Amino acid sequence: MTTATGQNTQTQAKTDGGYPDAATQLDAVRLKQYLGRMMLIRRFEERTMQSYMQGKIGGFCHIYIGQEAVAVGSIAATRPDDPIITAYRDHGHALARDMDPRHCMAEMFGKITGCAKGKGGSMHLFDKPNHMYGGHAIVGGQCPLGVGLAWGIHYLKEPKVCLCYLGDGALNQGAFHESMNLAAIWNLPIIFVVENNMYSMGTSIERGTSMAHDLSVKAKAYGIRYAECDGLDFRAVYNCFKHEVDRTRPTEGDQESGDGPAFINVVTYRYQGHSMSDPQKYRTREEVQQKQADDPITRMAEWLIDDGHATQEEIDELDQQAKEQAIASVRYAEESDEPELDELYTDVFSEPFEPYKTGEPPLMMREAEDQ
Amino acid sequence: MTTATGQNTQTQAKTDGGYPDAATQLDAVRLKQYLGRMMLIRRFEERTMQSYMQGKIGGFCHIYIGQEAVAVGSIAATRPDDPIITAYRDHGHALARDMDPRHCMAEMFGKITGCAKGKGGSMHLFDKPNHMYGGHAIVGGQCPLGVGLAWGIHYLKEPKVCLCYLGDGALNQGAFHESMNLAAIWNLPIIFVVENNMYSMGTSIERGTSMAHDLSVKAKAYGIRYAECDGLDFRAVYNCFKHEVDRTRPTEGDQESGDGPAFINVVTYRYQGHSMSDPQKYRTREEVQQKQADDPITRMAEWLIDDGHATQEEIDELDQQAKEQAIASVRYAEESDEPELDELYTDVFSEPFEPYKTGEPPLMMREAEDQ
Amino acid sequence: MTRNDRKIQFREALREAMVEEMQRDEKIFLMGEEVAYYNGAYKVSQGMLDLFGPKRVVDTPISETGFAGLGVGAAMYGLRPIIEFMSWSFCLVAADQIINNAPKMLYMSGGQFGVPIVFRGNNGAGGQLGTTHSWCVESMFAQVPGLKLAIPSTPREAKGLLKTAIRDNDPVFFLESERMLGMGARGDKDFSRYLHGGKWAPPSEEEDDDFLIPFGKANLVKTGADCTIVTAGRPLHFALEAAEALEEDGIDVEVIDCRTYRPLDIDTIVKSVRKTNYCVVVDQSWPFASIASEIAMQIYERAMDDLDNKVIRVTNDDVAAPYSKKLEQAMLPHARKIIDAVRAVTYNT
Amino acid sequence: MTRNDRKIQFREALREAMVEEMQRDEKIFLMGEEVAYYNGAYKVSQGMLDLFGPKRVVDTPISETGFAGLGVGAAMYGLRPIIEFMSWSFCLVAADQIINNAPKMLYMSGGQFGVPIVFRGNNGAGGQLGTTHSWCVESMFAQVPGLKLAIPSTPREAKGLLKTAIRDNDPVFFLESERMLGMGARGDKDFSRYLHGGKWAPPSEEEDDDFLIPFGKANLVKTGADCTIVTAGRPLHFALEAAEALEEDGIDVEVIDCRTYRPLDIDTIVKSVRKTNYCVVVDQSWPFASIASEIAMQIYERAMDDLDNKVIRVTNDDVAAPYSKKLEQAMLPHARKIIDAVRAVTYNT
Ligand SMILES: Cc1ncc(C[n+]2csc(CCOP(=O)(O)OP(=O)(O)O)c2C)c(N)n1
Ligand SMILES: Cc1ncc(C[n+]2csc(CCOP(=O)(O)OP(=O)(O)O)c2C)c(N)n1
Ligand SMILES: [Mg+2]
Ligand SMILES: [Mg+2]
Repeated sequence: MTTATGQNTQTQAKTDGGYPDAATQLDAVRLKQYLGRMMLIRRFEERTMQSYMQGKIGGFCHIYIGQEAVAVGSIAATRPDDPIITAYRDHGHALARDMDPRHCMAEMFGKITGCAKGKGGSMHLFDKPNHMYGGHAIVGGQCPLGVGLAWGIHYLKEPKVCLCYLGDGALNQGAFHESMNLAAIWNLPIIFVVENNMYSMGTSIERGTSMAHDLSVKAKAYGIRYAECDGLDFRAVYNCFKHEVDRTRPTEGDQESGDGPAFINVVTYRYQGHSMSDPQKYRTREEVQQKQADDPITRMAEWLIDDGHATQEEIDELDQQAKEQAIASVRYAEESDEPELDELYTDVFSEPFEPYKTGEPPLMMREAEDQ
Repeated sequence: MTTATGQNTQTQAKTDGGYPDAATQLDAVRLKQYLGRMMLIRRFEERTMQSYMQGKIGGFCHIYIGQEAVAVGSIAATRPDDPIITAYRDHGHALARDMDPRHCMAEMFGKITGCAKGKGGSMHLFDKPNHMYGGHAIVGGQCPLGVGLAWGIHYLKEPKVCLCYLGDGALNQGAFHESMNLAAIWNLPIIFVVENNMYSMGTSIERGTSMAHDLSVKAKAYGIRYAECDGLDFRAVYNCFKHEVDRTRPTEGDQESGDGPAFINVVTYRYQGHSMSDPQKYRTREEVQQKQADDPITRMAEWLIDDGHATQEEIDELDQQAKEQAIASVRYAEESDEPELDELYTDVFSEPFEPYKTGEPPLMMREAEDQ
Repeated sequence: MTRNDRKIQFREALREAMVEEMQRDEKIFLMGEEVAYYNGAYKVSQGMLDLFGPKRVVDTPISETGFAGLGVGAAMYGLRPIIEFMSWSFCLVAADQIINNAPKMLYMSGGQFGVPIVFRGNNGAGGQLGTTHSWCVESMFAQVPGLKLAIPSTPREAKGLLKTAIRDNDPVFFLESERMLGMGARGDKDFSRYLHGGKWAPPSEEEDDDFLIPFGKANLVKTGADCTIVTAGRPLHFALEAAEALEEDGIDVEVIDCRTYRPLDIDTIVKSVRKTNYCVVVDQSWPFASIASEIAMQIYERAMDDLDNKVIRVTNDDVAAPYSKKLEQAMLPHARKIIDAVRAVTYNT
Repeated sequence: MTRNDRKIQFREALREAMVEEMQRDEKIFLMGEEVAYYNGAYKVSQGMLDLFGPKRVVDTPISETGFAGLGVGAAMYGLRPIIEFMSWSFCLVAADQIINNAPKMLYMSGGQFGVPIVFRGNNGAGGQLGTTHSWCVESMFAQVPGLKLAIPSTPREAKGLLKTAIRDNDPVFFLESERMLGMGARGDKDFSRYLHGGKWAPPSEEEDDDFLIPFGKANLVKTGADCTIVTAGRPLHFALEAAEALEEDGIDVEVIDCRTYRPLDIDTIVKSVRKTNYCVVVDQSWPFASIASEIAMQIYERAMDDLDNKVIRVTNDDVAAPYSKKLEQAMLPHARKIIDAVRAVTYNT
């Protein structure tokens, strides 16, 4: 798992060999769509950084660049109504789950057109129409919530799977432990996805987490299925998740069906600092460059070209679209209005009492209903 | 670990075979002392129950009968100044660690002569002179504290080991997880002792804890040494702990020496209900009787006679002493005074401000200093 | 049997509320430690496993963060969880889930995800349980925006408020009391005579099969002319005990049960204070930054000119809960303290 | 360089306090997330790893329950931990360890085990961090008996109070502010002119190498005749901004920095109110059951007859912290609100 021990390669080898190559069954249209989604995340995040530097975005802001294949590859293996939930590094998941980039950017600009009317911000992105249950900023705090979503599926006997993303740093939180145990004893349809980018802020995984070189024991401790894959490779991620998500998915009406929870260690890398204010002294420039040489977007593009799914022109075109969407999202965010002061007192309660008021749903939800 | 799967026997077999029989190196005087201590706990707890039924003890009260070999056997393997810490089922540990039974009983009677002046009660027994860091009543809450004691040892480069006891129910608390991880990454001199009496209140371990049939994975998840022993057998407990405590103990001045933390699964059984108000519908009378047939005190007594360490008369005499001590503790508690109302406002702060007052140390501490 | 002398314990009233609501709405489930097979550590959920089965009455491991958070997630998903803390003292290990997630989700999602959940369990001194087990969380949690907080005082209140809590679409913190669960066992003998006449037991099913008590409406338990006592939950009984004693001395107090601290029905309180001109607030948590401070402060804000003396607070003493019965009793906001406070505030010393 | 214009940032003052104390006493160590190799998420502990090595400046995993509890255990064992929460917002996952164990240990052990520990970190709005990251814990935790609670307002206070906290034998909750860490970078320009003249920077080593500020002694930051403003921590700066504006309109306020809320120096507050006859309390937590309510209540208790109007509280608005800058600004107890409150309370509208 760590660069030092070079076990990264081992992981890759194991993974690529281990799963049926389901990605080959995706048609060119879908594959290009996924590549386009990864490009959108990349271009969107570039604009996010720019806007942050320009002071248009505030608060803490965690960039997803480098990890695009994780969100896109894993979500590609779900159905649109499978609930997902993640931590504060959530722009990628929101976009992978089809949030309109304009509402996403507007949220970070603190505008009323944002997915949460500017009340949540970068770390707290929610998208009910697309079954994205947030962006959660307390490390590990989303794990019990994810178990709750899975409990909901279980309770209602639905044929769904919940993806619960967490950083490697969250492995050390009590909430993670309790969540794994509950998922295990009740055999819930949840997949804990560790986006193992090897660092939690400046702490490399082996400094903070025992047994960092073999995370499979963290799953075995609960009798939970373990899997791992190369998070820089869309195909590896997709294949792994297609397999594991399908196994976990119960059949409609039968709560006890499906193979139960899984824990997937997705080895990935973030190109940027932890947040926008990170001097990154804990890793070398070489390490970052080495990782960037193995870029997930380049890798997927090359694969699509090699296998004849796409031409270079098509790929350039996808990137062009991504850039335009990203720019359009910024323009939209800039042009949108700030919330009225009145919004301070809405959405505090669903059934408000004085002095609270009922709020209008976010624009995003109204648009979804109109469709 | 569970009666249902019958793995208990397997555990015993493994254990008794696995460790050097250090108990045989204990001389008859010490062995009788330990048996006497187990008998004291048993007789003391009988009086505790009686006093509780008579309304002389209040609050929640958790009886240690059946588990005597765990506290006595494990503490026998420590040095007197090794810190220990436990949960609310703490009478056994207090007595095994040499707390005067009179101060122990007086505490439960809420008297000023109690170890904590009647402020702590049954679940919160503390004994500073004997390095017992409490009785802690929030399940799992003592684990981080235990890690803190071990950190203290580590920091001061002392040749000590901390024993941190917990119930099987505490395995499911986040605090346990975080504690194990911290102990592992810093290689601290602590032993997590699971007093696995198979139930947390009415919940059998396999209903609450994943992988209950093989707790070794709970240790492996952190790269922590695992051991297990038969908690109904003083000899097995002692042998296991002698070995593991010695391995963990660092040498003076060398923080990095010693084999680091361990996790010991001590399979035991409580004869009484969870607390004094438990109707025990979750287990059969047969199960309890079957366990009682294998009584740890009887077992040790038989061993001592068989091996010629003690005669039946000596053993009867030990039991007689235990009974008398227990009765004397009740008498002492009864005759002691209640705290003055003034005590309400002492011990709130070490450096009090108005309206708080500095308190006098408990009698127990003053007696210890006089020695 | 007339409505007045229905024999129903506090715990039974809680159970009735849950059973009725669960029968009405399949999305409701009860989850917590020992709620199912054990029938509840305090027998509140007795028989409910048999009625609803193990998917709706669910035993958990000792993992408060896990199952409280599960409840929040399930509520976001559309279910309506009732999460039982065996004691609110044990909720501290789950503090982040209950006060960071439950009451903030609606706000931070811009109105997308409401959290219709009830957290309930025993709050306050349980009888010599010592400091770790004797938390009164009302003041700490009332500070947090986005939640509702109810404290029932009788079986009637327990049922009517819990049903409302379960139907409410916001997170409700529902604070019961171990010391009150058995109240009502012997009928209204457990209760002050001010609670007779149908004031302590909920109506039976025949009388009213959908008995709800709205949030934010305080209950004028006893009218009186000389001094207002404001309280809620278990201390109501201390207050009524004090009222009886004071009555003998010719001091006629008015007693208000807030029922919910959030929302707080300050209007009813102020109206009473305007009439009596004196006020004592009784709160079983600790004095500093407490609900008692808040209520007193709000009274000053709105009715300072109607006060003929300052407001006196009666709370727990400002120390950790001791084990000793004598010390614990001394610490609580008991009748004697209330009597003294009323006498002092009304210049009747 | 005279003592008055010493250039020292708030974060440097905190560091000086820790470094000096750690040099004095080997039992003191600093532990928290990113405090060592990263040099502190907010650079408070910059350089301390180099000075003291990794056993005394200790990086932890994201395990607040674990390392906060470790601190309590280590304190029982005789060490003197300083536990840094990157933000107090993250302490909620460790609530049980910090409010059940730390402040109760001495009491429940009958005086055997004191817990000399400092928990410190950023508290309050950090600038658009959203609700989960913008906790103000002072009111919640001040409710709990057995702890001390300090809120420094300037580099001078930061150093003097933190040194006292570290030497104190009881658990101290030390609440800093991300928004203030950089204050002092450009000298006293960051500070209101009421803080000039040696009032904002701690003395240098040559002047006083053992500079301590005692707990429970409020600081009269500005004298004034017309109205008392009581506050602490970051809102002090809002209050001083208001004071400057009000001065121009001929309203001369007196400003008190409580420094510690527990112990609270109510005497100094009351003395001031007796003089000005008007009072505004400014508190950055939420209004309900807040420190503001408490202080107001205590003023009424002791000086009701000296008040020529009710006490007005200025706090965060009673909603979760929003992300939007505009909404967040509106929510905070900023100068505008204080000015309005002073005008209103002094009938100057
Ligand atoms: C309980 C808690 N403690 C500390 C923090 C501060 N914090 C935010 S992100 C972070 C690092 C998390 O790293 P990881 O889980 O690996 O996720 P990544 O940033 O790599 O995506 C920390 C310490 C927090 N948000 N919550
Ligand atoms: C955090 C927390 N949750 C719940 C409780 C209530 N409780 C006290 S003991 C107990 C059972 C613990 O069982 P176990 O850990 O196996 O210890 P044993 O009683 O068997 O010694 C429970 C649920 C508590 N004290 N703390
Ligand atoms: Mg990471
Ligand atoms: Mg047990």
